[in-house]
Amino acid sequence: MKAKVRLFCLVLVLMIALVPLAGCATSSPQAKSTAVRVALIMPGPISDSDWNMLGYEALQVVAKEQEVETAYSEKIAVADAERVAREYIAEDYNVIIFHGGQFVTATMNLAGEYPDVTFIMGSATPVPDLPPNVWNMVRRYYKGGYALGDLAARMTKTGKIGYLAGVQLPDFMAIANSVHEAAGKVDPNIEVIYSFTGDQNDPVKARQAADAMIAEGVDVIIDWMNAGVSGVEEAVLASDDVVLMTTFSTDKHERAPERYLVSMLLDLGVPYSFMVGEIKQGKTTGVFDFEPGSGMLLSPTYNMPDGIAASLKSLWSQLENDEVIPTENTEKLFDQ
Amino acid sequence: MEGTSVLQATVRVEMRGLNKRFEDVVALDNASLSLQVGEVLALLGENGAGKTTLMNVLSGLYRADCGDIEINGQPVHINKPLDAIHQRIGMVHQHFELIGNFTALDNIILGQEGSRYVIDVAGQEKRVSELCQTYGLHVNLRTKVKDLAIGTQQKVEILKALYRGADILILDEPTTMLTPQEVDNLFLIIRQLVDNGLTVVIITHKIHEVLKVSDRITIMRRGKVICTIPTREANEAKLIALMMGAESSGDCQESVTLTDCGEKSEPMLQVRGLTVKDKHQHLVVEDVSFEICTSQIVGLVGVAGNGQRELAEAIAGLRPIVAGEIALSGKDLTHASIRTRLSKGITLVPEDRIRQGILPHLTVSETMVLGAHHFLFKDNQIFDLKAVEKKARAGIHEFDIRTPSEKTATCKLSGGNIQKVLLARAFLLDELVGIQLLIAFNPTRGLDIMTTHFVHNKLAALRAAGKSTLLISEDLDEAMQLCDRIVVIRASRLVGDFTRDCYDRYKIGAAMVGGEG
Amino acid sequence: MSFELLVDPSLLQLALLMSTPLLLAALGELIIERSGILNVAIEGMMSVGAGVGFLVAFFTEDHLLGSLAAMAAVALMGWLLGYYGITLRANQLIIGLGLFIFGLGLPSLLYRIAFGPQMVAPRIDLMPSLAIPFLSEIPYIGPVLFDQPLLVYLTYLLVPVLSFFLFRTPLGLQLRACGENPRAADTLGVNIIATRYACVIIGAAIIGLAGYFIPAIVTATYTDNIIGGRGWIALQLVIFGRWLPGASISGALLFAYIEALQYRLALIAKSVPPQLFQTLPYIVAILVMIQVYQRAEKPAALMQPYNREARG
Amino acid sequence: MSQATLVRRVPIQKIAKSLLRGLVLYGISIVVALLVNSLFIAASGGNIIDAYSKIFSSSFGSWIGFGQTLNKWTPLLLGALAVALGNRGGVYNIGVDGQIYIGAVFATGLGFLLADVPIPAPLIVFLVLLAGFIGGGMYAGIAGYLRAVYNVNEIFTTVMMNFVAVFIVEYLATGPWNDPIAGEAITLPIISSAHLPSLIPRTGSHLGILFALLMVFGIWFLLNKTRLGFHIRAVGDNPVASEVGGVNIRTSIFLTLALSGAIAGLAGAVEVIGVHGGRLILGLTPNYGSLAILISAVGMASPTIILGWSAFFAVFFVGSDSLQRSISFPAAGVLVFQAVMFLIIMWIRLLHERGSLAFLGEKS
Repeated sequence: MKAKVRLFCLVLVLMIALVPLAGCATSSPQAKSTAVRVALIMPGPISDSDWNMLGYEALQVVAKEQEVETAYSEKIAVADAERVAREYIAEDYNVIIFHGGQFVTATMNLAGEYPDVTFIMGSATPVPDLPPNVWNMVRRYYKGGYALGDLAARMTKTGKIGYLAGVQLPDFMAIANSVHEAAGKVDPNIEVIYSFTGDQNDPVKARQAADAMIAEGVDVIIDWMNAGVSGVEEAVLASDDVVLMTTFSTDKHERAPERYLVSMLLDLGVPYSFMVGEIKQGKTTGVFDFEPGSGMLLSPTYNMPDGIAASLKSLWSQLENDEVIPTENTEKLFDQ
Repeated sequence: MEGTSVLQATVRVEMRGLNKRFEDVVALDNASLSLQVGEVLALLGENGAGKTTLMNVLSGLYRADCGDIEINGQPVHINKPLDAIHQRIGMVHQHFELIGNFTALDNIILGQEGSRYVIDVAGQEKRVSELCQTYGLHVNLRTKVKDLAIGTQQKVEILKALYRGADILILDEPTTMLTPQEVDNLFLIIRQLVDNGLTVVIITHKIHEVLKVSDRITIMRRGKVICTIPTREANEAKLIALMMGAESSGDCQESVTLTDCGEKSEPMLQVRGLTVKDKHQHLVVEDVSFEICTSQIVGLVGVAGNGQRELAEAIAGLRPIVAGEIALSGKDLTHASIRTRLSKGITLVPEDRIRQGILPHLTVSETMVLGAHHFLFKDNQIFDLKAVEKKARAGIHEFDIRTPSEKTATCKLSGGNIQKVLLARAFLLDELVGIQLLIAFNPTRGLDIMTTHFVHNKLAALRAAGKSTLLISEDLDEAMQLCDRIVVIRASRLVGDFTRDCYDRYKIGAAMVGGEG
Repeated sequence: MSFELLVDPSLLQLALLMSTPLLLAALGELIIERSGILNVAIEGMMSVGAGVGFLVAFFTEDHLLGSLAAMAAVALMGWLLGYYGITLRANQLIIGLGLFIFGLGLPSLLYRIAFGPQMVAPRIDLMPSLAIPFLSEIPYIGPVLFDQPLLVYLTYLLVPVLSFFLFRTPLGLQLRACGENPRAADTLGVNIIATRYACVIIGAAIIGLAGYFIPAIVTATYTDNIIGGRGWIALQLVIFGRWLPGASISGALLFAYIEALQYRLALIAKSVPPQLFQTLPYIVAILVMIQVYQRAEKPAALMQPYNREARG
Repeated sequence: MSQATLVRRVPIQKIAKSLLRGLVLYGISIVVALLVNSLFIAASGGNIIDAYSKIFSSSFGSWIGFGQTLNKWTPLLLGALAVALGNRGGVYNIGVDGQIYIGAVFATGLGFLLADVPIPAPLIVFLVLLAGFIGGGMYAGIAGYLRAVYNVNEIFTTVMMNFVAVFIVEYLATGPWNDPIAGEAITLPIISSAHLPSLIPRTGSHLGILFALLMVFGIWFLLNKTRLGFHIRAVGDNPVASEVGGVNIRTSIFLTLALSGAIAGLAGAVEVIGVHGGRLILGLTPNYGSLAILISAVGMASPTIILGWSAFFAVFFVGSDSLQRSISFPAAGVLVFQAVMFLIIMWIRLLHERGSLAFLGEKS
């Protein structure tokens, strides 16, 4: 048995070894082409009805508005991102969008290697000494979080509002801080309780964490999880006394119509289309601030008095025109 | 004592032209056999002669490749054990097919619980205990089988068959693990069964038992049925000749002669107040003391499960010692590691060959050097396959081990050959570090007469060379034939000490069971 | 940290709720192992149950059909394990791991084929929790024990039923015999192959139901890796309970309780990194098992394929 | 009698025959597996022919594809070796993923420590890899200790420790070592002198594969040429008998698991300084551990055989990703692909061993 299998393996290894010879024949690494071809690389499945689905939607927008050829890869582990990107480049894609900050290494490595390809990468704070062929989309969630914090502070009856996120990332901490700041402006006595479940996409954990908050007397929850949100919804629906919630990325209120106040929508079509447009004009580097007014917007409001709805809208527009500027603190949480 | 039943013989079972092969081994070669109502038929033959295989076919465990079976003149197909049960055939295997964690009752009623939905425990117990009364089989039905004595477990097996209304009862090597007293008791039971009109088949290789209990004797060799003769026409010599066939050199029974060297012998192994506990913290060896002198073979006998295994393993270092001490020629080894003991020349031929002996999927040579390998290589960290296989080939040759090559996976070997491998290992160690104490557990179980003889001579040779041997044997005859001394263990204590001049199988047996005698 | 926190009714209610899928899966596995087959694919089986069950429940809007679909799908996986482990006599552990990985991938593939990209993740209505009249009125323990979804009651009802079946009925006796000494059982006419197949298939179906429990009662949506290691815990609960149905309960409750408790603790102890609390359930599980394994005595024939013709 | 001397050397043409049979055997299994998998492709509305041509062209058809295949091969090969060593020693290491993570943690940690220590690059690389090796070893060693001393089943402990490892990485990658720019669970990079040199320029392939191949030889040598290796194999085959033979089972089991984990840890270190530019990342291992188990099983826990199969699975892994581009095949399918491939290879092999495939000649 073993002997024969061994030979089989040798053959396999040989195959592998020989292939590149075929390889050099078929394709050359640096193939040029003038048309802009955009590839989007996403960390999760586009069926997540969330961040990755938004990326997918945005790509459609880019294709339509900028009239460029597009392709995407979903559920690409960080370990595979660079590989997938290289494969796109090998297929003459010259704009690579990395849909998330975890791909920073990949971006930096490739940017150096392929000067004639332009990369778009998201991040939480501006990337220092940006290469000449990288666009940097900086997401400023905390600004939106400020508005939601203000809203929550006005809506709460128990004086306790909750902020629930998955992974304890710096900019997710920044949101907690600006929520706290906003709430404090409304009423200094309001208590902000936060919790990190350890996973943006685990609804079971989310459910348990949310239940814990509600038990603590929280009656407004600001959710900042992706697929995990459904767990929060179920916790809110299950609780006997009325608990309200907000979320981000998409408007999910139809899943808990009685409970949703508002959702902070992300329209990635705006930044991606803009940057690709710039690239078409030949501007291959720059920083795009992804914030209220440029991609971040409010969904319709529900379950709140008109007065509060109005004040929310005015606060939002103030945020858009930088009349209100929340402090950004990614270092540590307000109570630590 | 041939049963009257032989006279008005009515044929119960007729087996004709059965063949069965396992991969490359021919187990049955056109074997035929007939059983009559109300007789005891002894199926006599060496290990591997095909006795058990033949009966396994009848009891539906194996399927014959060809040949046919008639029961009461009707041709039948026995494809699975259930069919055999329907034909009222019951078999008691040599290694009992009992479920240790079940009670005796559960074991007996399993498969025929008497009701579809809920087990009526009380009702079944009544039924079974009635059976016990009729046949004088006394068993405590509520105890777990693993807590029962071997003899009692055998009764449970017989009850299983009777409970299913078996009137053909097959007993595979029923006496191997029994004391003489238990054997007599068993034979009484068998008689009782036969007088109640049952047919009993006894598979055995022990000639004197055959002569004692059977009405007819069928001899098998190499998968063939040689002949069937009425017991009254049989005698020991004749049967041996038939068993061994042409290759028999008549003198197989000639016992090993132990040259006397009593005087100059001084103590080699000293065991004082040895106490051992099992993993449930029960005492399994209690305050045992004895000595083995140089050039002496000491037999340790007892009913299985009375602590002999634990005692042997403790001396070999496999079990932690709670109290007492062990010394080899004066040097204390009580808490020495197994490896140290090996280096000092203490080696064990384990009881359970498969579990404790071999490396099933490694090669024969690797199995053979295991243990000896500590001392085999020049550079201690390197495993030198060349050297290993060289030693292995030598062993294979010396012990005439039947294996395609020393590279064959050990599990491919037959039981007898595996035993030879383990013995070869012991003597390889002797060659490397020199055995001082050999602890041999049933060294000849499952070996044919020739090899048995060969092993006995090996042991005698060790003795002649001034080495000591602790022989743990289920076979009292063997112990009495080989040992200078026999110590008896019962309930984890030494209860008897017999020197060669005062051997008496019934006294020893009495000591084993602790009964009168 | 106050005592009230530890015995807060909503906490206990959640613990009881979350203990159910663990217990149910453990019971399914127990049936399988009692018959002598080891199934390490629970995690994969549960996620298939969750995925398939969710899909069917979503399109038929019926929890009964969802449950049945989940059970059927996983029963199929059980049959596959049986085919490899019983008929082909493969190493059950390795095949189980293969099925585990298969089970991780399959549901998300199906989910994806069923719904493409969606603005809002598809949601089913949770199984309603039904309060038992009077009993649920009892202060404090009433809402904790007697205001749960039907499946919770059924699961805890299954425990005595299963132990009765195993230890008081002929079939149960034969089932256990297969796991203890198949050859013995075979010589007494017990059909080993059939019994074992029945056990893997039925056991797997139960595990599938346990998987469906999560989307149907906890989250209302399906997401990848929704089981999150609960299958592996269930596997250990069987050993924890020494292969006795009743004894698994305490383990299931303990784990679910600690899992629920960690989030309460996280709210209080701010300075401690949340990850520390999140590792708590797993570490506790390991510590508990250290004790358990000392006296664990598994079915004698567990993981041993049965081959009647094998010699000796 | 003379059976012992009968077969000493197997005739060469007999070997050739069985080799041929082996090739046919695995040929069949792979074909069947591809057929089954095409059901999934069809189900998600893709063209099967395109799909498969894409799979192999993208992992073979270019230097980049090839380089990436090598990169994928490395962790799969190391992981499978880890599992295989465990199996040989009688333990099932399901915790490869966790050990990869911890190996990565140690590697990164040492990288930070050595940030401003003047040592030549090759030495740093070596030290960092060593750190990963030790880290993985220590982590698996815990499970080994629990198994050896308390007889706690290592399958359970290693799985649980996978989850623990994830949280450890998450804590480091979002907390103390976090790179605030990324805004993800990802650490700052360690000094660039600790990065692995690339193997083929402009393909992103790194030297890791060489270490992996070295490891294959190392394990083979350990198992077959050393006393410890013999002990490991003996204990793996029959612990009780080994004890009778004076082998210390506990030590052997502990060492087996520790070594197994160490190999996995090495894989983690290689990933960090080879693929991720010296960063520790949550999601460092996309199910490498699970795949490693499959590969080891298919490779019958033999280092040499695993060498081939891991290469095959790497090709398949890289290839099936490309299906997303070509036919937008759901990513979830990849895992299913691998599992189906495994189940069918095992199926055909078992049928063969049970003698059910007569046309392949007598069974081995």
